[in-house]
Formats: sequence, structure tokens, C-alpha cells
Amino acid sequence: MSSSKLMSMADAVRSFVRDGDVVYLAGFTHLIPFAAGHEIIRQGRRELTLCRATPDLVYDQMIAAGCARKVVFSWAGNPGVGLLRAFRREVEAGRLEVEEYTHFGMVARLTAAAMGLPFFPLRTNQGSDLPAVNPNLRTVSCPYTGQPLSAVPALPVDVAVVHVQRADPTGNAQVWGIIGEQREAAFSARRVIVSAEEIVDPEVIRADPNRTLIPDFMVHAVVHEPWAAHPSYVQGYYDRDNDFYLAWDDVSRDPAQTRAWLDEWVYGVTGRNEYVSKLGGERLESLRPEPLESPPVNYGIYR
Amino acid sequence: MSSSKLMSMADAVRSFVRDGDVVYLAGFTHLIPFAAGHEIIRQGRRELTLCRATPDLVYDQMIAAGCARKVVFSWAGNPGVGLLRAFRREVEAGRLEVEEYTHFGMVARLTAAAMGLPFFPLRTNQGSDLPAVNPNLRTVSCPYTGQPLSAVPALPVDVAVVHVQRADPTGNAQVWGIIGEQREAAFSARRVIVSAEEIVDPEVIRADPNRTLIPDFMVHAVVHEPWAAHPSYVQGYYDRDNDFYLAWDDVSRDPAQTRAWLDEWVYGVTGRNEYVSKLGGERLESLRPEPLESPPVNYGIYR
Amino acid sequence: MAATAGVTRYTAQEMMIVAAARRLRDGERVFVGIGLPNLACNLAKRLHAPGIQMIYEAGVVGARPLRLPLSIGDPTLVTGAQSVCSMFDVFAFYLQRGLVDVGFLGAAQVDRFGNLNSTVIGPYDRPKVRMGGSGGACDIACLARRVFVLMPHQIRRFPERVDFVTSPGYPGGREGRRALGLPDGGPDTVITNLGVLGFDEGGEMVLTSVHPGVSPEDVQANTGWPLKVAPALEVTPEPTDEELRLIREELDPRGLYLRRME
Amino acid sequence: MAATAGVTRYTAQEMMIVAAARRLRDGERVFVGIGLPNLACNLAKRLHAPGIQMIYEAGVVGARPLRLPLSIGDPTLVTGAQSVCSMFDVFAFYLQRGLVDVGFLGAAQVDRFGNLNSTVIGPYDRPKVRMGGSGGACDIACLARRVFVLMPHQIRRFPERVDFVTSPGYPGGREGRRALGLPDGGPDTVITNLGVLGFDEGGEMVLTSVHPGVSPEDVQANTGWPLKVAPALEVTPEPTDEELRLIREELDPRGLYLRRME
Repeated sequence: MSSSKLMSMADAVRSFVRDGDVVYLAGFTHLIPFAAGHEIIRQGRRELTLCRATPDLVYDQMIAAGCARKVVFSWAGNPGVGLLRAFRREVEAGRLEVEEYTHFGMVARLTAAAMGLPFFPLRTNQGSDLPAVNPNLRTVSCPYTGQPLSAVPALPVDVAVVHVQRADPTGNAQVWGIIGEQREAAFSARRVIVSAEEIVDPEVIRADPNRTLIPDFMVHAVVHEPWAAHPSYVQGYYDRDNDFYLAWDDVSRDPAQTRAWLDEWVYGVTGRNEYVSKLGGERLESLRPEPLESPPVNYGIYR
Repeated sequence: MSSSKLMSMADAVRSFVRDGDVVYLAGFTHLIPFAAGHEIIRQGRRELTLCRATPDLVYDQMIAAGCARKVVFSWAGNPGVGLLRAFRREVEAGRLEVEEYTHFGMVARLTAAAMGLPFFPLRTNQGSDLPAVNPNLRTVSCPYTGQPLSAVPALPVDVAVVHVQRADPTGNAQVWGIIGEQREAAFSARRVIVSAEEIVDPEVIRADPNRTLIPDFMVHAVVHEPWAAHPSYVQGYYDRDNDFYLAWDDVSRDPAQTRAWLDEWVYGVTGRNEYVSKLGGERLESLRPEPLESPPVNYGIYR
Repeated sequence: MAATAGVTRYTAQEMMIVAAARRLRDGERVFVGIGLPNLACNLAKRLHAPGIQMIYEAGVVGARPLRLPLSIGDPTLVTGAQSVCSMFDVFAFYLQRGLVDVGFLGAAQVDRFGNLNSTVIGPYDRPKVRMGGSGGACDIACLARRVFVLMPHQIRRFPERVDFVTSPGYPGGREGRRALGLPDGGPDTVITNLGVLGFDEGGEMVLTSVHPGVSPEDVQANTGWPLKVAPALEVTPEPTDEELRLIREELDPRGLYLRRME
Repeated sequence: MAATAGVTRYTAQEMMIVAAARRLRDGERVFVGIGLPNLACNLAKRLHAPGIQMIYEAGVVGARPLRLPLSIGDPTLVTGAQSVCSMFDVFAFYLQRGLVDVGFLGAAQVDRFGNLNSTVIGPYDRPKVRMGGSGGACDIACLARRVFVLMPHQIRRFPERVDFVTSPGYPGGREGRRALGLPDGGPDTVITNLGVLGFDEGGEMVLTSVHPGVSPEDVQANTGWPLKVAPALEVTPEPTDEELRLIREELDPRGLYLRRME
């Protein structure tokens, strides 16, 4: 019924990411859409409001490349390693605006937008200094108990990018493993780019409809982009490239080195294909897990 | 680590359902826990507040048997057939208290309780007469936009019963097909009874953790109860027994006939086993769908 | 029910299905129940709107049923569907999020401003008739971008003011609706066995077309208030042979939703 | 880090893990990160509390990792787990629902009333050091029934008032915490390389035990306010051989989280 939305990442970013956009690259430690981040850098997008619970290396790289006006986040670090050095440098120099929440507050902002609510009530934030530095954190009184609750405003996103294990050409997307805030990010957004390790026949999706996290009508572009999440991981496809996370800690210490890295690995390649070739088969193969397949469930045929 | 919670339905109801309880038998058209409902009738529980978005035949039967003081619901009908006659008779006679919401309001009440919130804001109910007859429907002002929103209060449930396709002995429960309000009902409740078509080895659950709808620490009793949802259906296991739904429309027309039905099919059997034998193999086998298995996904082994 | 006014080529139900189907646009997301709305959507899909997405209240999207569903949560809707989500999610992430273009509703009563009653006839506390209640109806009325109402046209079903507003239309007019904090939307079209009705600037119902063989006087006689009539009142175009063939031979060959003609 | 005060049979980190593990009760649901809290939970599971349920911020319950996780969202936590839910759900349905008995936190600073700072050193707008921020820390501090804090004991990390309250302890005492609308809970125990501290009726930190070889004066010298000392001050029981063996041989044999002894 719907027609294919398959296109290259370059076309997807060209068509759907604009200067000044509120951007959400989704994925909590898992399925981080690095390929999209790099393409946004290559196409020189500017003045973006970069939103992510955990900016991770992908936003550190985009900040270093000058894409960001502001970062909206809840925890800014190199997970399991330490700091985000480009992020920190820009913040400490007063060159990057930040707006911060707790994890719960951040995903609740997405959830509110995804549900068409202007705000979400929460039992967190009270007693923290966060509301003092972030006027977006307000309170609301329970209309039943009178108790004060914290409130966060909806986070309407201009463009969300979600990387998934498999999608069909119209954008029905299935994800397993840690599902983070993938679904909420997609539903909070006006435009959605889905990149996928595999593009599958719609029949594969239809054979397990409970596994579909994002229905195709939310999706504007579908990009077949294997290894799009490297150096983060994709459950069942590849492991986190921990050496990369450790190496970035050094690379990002020095702006010149950071620039050189971007020149080589982002500006110096035309896209993820070339990045993958450059990484080399041996390194990638070492990240592949042994397969472990889930057992089937029976949906039954009802006629 | 946790120990088995396997017990008979009689023991589960005896241990966890008390007179005066707020009860939620979950399942939107799918997986309706009739076996639990019948056992509650047999054990003569009284003064229950029966909550369900769609009371369906199970509550019509419990009402006819005198278990209910009040029904909290959003749509009271015999789905695809017509009315709930016992329900209607008692309401029109002023013998049964009702408290009604919209579907969205009803599941939002469960969701609020499941999330530990005292209320949930919604963009429905306004302009309806429902708030005029239900003082539990209030309004709340958005702390950002000032716009009025409807509010529903959390629905804290004393005991929820959820029927599932498969569970392990400690109560990790997996469901596919229509997932209705199963999860929200379980999380809204102080006590949870899970009945399952199949009790599986914990390894089956662990082989597909994304499929787990309810984690075992929410669950107090696990009952192995095949055909527990008859005359409703279980995706992949059996179809709705539509003849039963049609027949109930006649049976329930007359209180004496209704009583005779309860005597024969509820009081007259010791439990679901006997009910199933009485229905007969031929009738049940005609409800079995041809099998259709989902394809696997790869979780990978990470060492 | 035989068709009104002596027409025998098609039934009133078939006319209603066709009139509803023609108003659906390609690519729209439609929140459907079973019965007539289901047939209207599927008819539109076979003809001018192949890209319609049907969303079922039970959380199913992109169903490919092998039989006509017996209830809104029929398992045949799930097997082979594109996605299934929870009941809360279908109301929150789809409907309240503003993703539903068209919602179909029926009711026991509809009034001058499109308010619908599916709760009680008579006083709420001592009802003459207790009906099913809102279900998702009030949610759809509040949150779908356009609401289509399908109902038999009888004077007791078209009172000036419904006994109970289950689902709001335009209480206090379109402005009144906005003041309640509801998103833009509301009843768009009422399709009955006599004609098709829309809503004017003030949110009041207006007769826009009568079915073949029906006069505006017939409609007024079955309506409980002085009904506005559009200046350019039309006659509803009859179902085509192809539309009738699809309904009878492919969409409901066993007459599960539709009474057959004698 | 060598153990303080000349003890060489075990490290300070090992003492901290053991002190935390002993405070976990069988059957408790613990919200864990990676690193020391992970080891403490697993140690308790192997000994007195086999029924502990570990819930990871990433939404994983009942993990059975084949390696020590490298990050909070490591894929080894998923494969073979009992269940996985979304990030929103783990915070809403587990943490806010009140299902988390114990939450573990670390921080750059902790103050007299158990407030924690993991956001900035110096003024917020012009930070001397910009740290990671709350993540889930404030949520855990607000919503877990008991919070365990694991930190190195240094005077700059124990100021009378933290530079920034990321995660509330007892601001305004236990009453003050309640008045904020927070559920009962708050910091229960602070475990450092020098000792173990609790909180009194007023919500103020109290030294309840010193590790072997540490004096109350050592602790005071590393604390930025006049520290209350429990009347019955204890000496923390040393790790047993079995505890040390489990940590070193089974839980972290490759020294991924723990610096090895020379």
C-alpha cells in the first residue's frame, strides 16, 4: 500500500535535517546512529539543538565539528570511560548552551510529546538544584491529593533518527535488546529517519507484529546502513568497539587531534560504506557475537 | 533465585482475593481470565469492586452470581453481539453502583497507578457529560501553556488477574497478540495472579527477554490453567467461541436461566479441568487455529 | 432493512458505506471499529485510496484479516499485521498524538451540534435504557481530526439535545469546542439512511445531500429540530455497480455485517 | 589505591564492596550501575541474599552476564535476561512505582544532609569543572526506598554544603524532604574508604563505623563539617576470606573494576 522510502543517508539528511533543527539521535548505549551523525557533520548543518539523554561520542563529535548551538541532555559522559571532552571544553568556555534534566525527566519530555501532551508530571526533581537553573522544570499540583509534583514540558523534536535491527522498505521497524527511548523519540518528531542493519521483506515484519516498535506511517526515510551504530553496538549483530571509546578519550583531549580525526574518518570518507572499508574486515569481524536465536511464538492462522 | 509460585486456581483465589477487594481481571477481548472469574464465584467472594475497561461476559457472570458491589468500566457490552444483560438489569434496578470512564481514561487510571503517579492528564472528556456524573473526572491546568486538561485519578487495584500464553514458575510472563492493558493492570496491583496456557522452563523466557510483559517480582501466584480464557481466545492457542457469546445473549435474558447456567457450568464443576471436560474435545478442537510461527531474532552471545 | 423510498438496486446500508468510503482520502489514518466503518475503509482501499491505514482500537495497525472480524479484538486482525501495541499506547501515541485523520462513530442519539449519546436514555441515575457507555467514543470525538458518524435516521435518534453527551461534537459551537481545550477536529459528516449532513461555521448540523428518492421533507420529518439545509443541496450519487460488486462479492460475501437483499 | 592505615590483606575498594553487600537483604530489588555496586550486589547474591533482583537503568531485569559489563547498557546484560523494558518504563513502572528497595549512587560531593553533586564544581553558569550531570541519580535519590552512597572520603568531596544539589538527600531534614512531596526514602548509608555513615532523625550524617585501622579523627580530618559520631561507634568487620576470594576469583578476576593489589 505505502511505497518504499528507501534512500541513501546522504539523501535522507539532505531532505530531512535542516539548520537550526531540534534533533534527537536516539539509542541508550545501544543502536546509536553514528552514521547519521557523521552525515550531518559532512553536510555542514549548523545551529542544531542536539537532544539526547546521553550525548555519548556521537554528539561530542558533532559538537567538535561545530554543528551544535545547544545540547539538551541528562548525562554527558563517555560511558564506562569518563568525560565528553569536546562537550566539556565548549561548555566551560561558555560557547555551548546546555539545558539539563534527569534521565527520567528527559525521557518523560519525549514521552509527553509522543503522547500529544504539553507536559508530564513526575515525582522527581524536588529538592534538586536543577529547577533553579532550568526554568523549564516547574511544578503541578495533583488535582486529587493536592501534593506537589514536578513537571517537565513536552520535547517536540524536528527530526529524530532511529537505528534499528530490521525495517521494511516503508519503515516498519523492529528492535530488540535495549529499547531505550527509540519509540518515544520517533513519536515525538515531525520527521523520522530510520536506518537499519537489514532491510527485510514486509512479510518478515508481519510474521511478528508484536516486535514492531515503530509503524511505517511515522517514518519519512529508510536507510539501509549496516554498521551504522559503530562504535556503539547492535544486539545480535556486533559488539561495542570499546577500543574506540577508550581511544576517543585521548583523541578528544586536544582540539587539533579531534579535528584530524574528523578529517580522516568523517570528512575524509563519502559515507558509512567507506568508513566501514577503512575500519577493515578484521576489526569488524572481531566484534561479531556468536549467534543465539530466540524461540518462535505461535500466532495462529484464523480464517 | 526466586522460588516457584505455582499453585491451583483455587489456592490462588483463596490466598489473594478477599471480600471487598478492588479487582481487575485484565485482557481486552483477548486472554480474558474466565477461569479466575469462575473460581471467585465458586468461593463466594462478595462486595467486590469489579474494574475492567470492557466488563464482557466474565463480569456479567460475576454480577449475576452476586459478587459485585460496584463496576468501574468504560464499555459494557457483549462484544460483537449486543448488551450485557445481567449488568444492565442490576444497574436499571439501582442494585449495582457504576463508575464510568472512556477507554482512554480507564487505561490511563491503571497507567497512573502502575507508574506511581496520583493522576494522569489527558486531552479527552472535555465537553462530555461524564465529568458531571463522575466527580473523579477533574481538570488540571498545564503549567506551561495554561490550557485545561482532563485528569483521571490513579486506580490502585487490590488484586489483578492476568492470563498469558506462557509463564515460568516464578511468574515471568510473555504475551503476544493484543496486549490490551495486561501490563498496566499487573503494575497497578498489590497482588497479582498470573494464569498461563503453558508453564515453561525459565530458559524459554530468557531466550527472548524483550517478549516478557510482566517480570516475576510483580507476581504472587502462577496457575497452570489451559483454556482459562474460554469463551474468549488466546492468540495462537484457540479462537473465540462465538457460539458461546451468542448463546449468553439468550441465557442472560432471564435470571432463572442465568442461575441455571451458573449452577451447571460454575458451581457444578470443581474447576477449569472439569469445565473443559464438560465442554468436550470436539468443541475445543474446532477452536484451534492452524499454527503459524514467528521467525527468530538473534540476541547474540557476548562474552 | 430495505432501502428507503422504493430503491431496490441497493440497500440503505450499502448507500451509507459508499457515501462514507468516498469521503476517505488516500493515505489517511483511520480509527475503525468493526461493521460498516470496516467495510467503508476497505471499499475505499480497493478503489481510490489504496494507502489508507486502518488503526484498530485494540492496538493493531496494518491488519490483513483472513475473515471479517467478529469483534474489535479478533485474532485474525493480529496475525499478519504490521504492528500491535497496547491499548494505552493506541490512545496516547496514536489518537492523542494527533495521528488519526478520521474516526468513525455510531451512537443511539445525535443532536443539533453533533453531540453523541451512547450511555443512557433517560436520567443517568435512573436510566430508562442503560447502554454500553463511551468505550473509545468520547476519546475519538475529542481527538480525531475528523469524525464520521454513521446512524439510522429516526426522530428519536435525532433529538435537539441528546439525553447524555457521551462524546462531544460542538458544544457551544466551534468556538465553544476550542475553549474546552480540545484540539481542532470534531464531527465532520453524519451519514444516515436518508442523506448526508455536515456542520456549518457555528457547528450546527446542515443537510448537504439526500439519497436518491429521499426529499428534504423526509429528512426533516425524522429530525427533532428545524434542520438547516445547504443552499446547494445535492442528491447523493448512487453506488456504482463496481462498488456494489466489491461490497457483496469481496468485502462481505457471507452477509456478516450486512443484511442481504431479499 | 592501597588500603588505608597500613592494612594490606584487602583494598579499600574491597572493604567498601563488602560493607555494601552486607547491608543488602535477601529478596530486595536493587537499582544498579556498573562497577562497585554491581560487585556488591553479586557478592550479596552469592552469600546471604540469593534472591536479590538487580534492575539496570537500561531496562534490564534478571541479567545473567557472561562478562563484566563495560557500560550500563552492555549487550551481555540482555542476552539471557528475564525481561527488558524501555528507559521510560524502568523509571516509571519500576522506580517511581516504588518497586526499588535500594539504589546505589556515587558523586563528586556529598554534604552534611546527604545531598549529592554530580553536576558542576564552581558556579553553574561558569563551572570550574563540568561533570556528567544527573543521569538517573536525582531520580534514584528521589524515588528509591533506601539509597547507598559509595565515595572516596576526601575533604573536598565532603563539604558542608555541596556546590550544586544534583540529587537530594534530606534538604531541611527528614521533614523537609517530606514537605517537598517526595516519597519516604533518601540516603540510608554512605560507605567510604574510611568508614560507614548513616543519617539521624534530623537527616544529618552520622559516623556509625570506622574501618579497621581508621580513627574517628581520621574521618573528621577528611570531612568538611563537625561530623556527628554515633554513641556506639563500631569498627567495620573486616572482609572474610570467602568474601575476598569471591571478589577476586569469581566476580572480577581480571580486575576490570578493581585495581589489583601489588
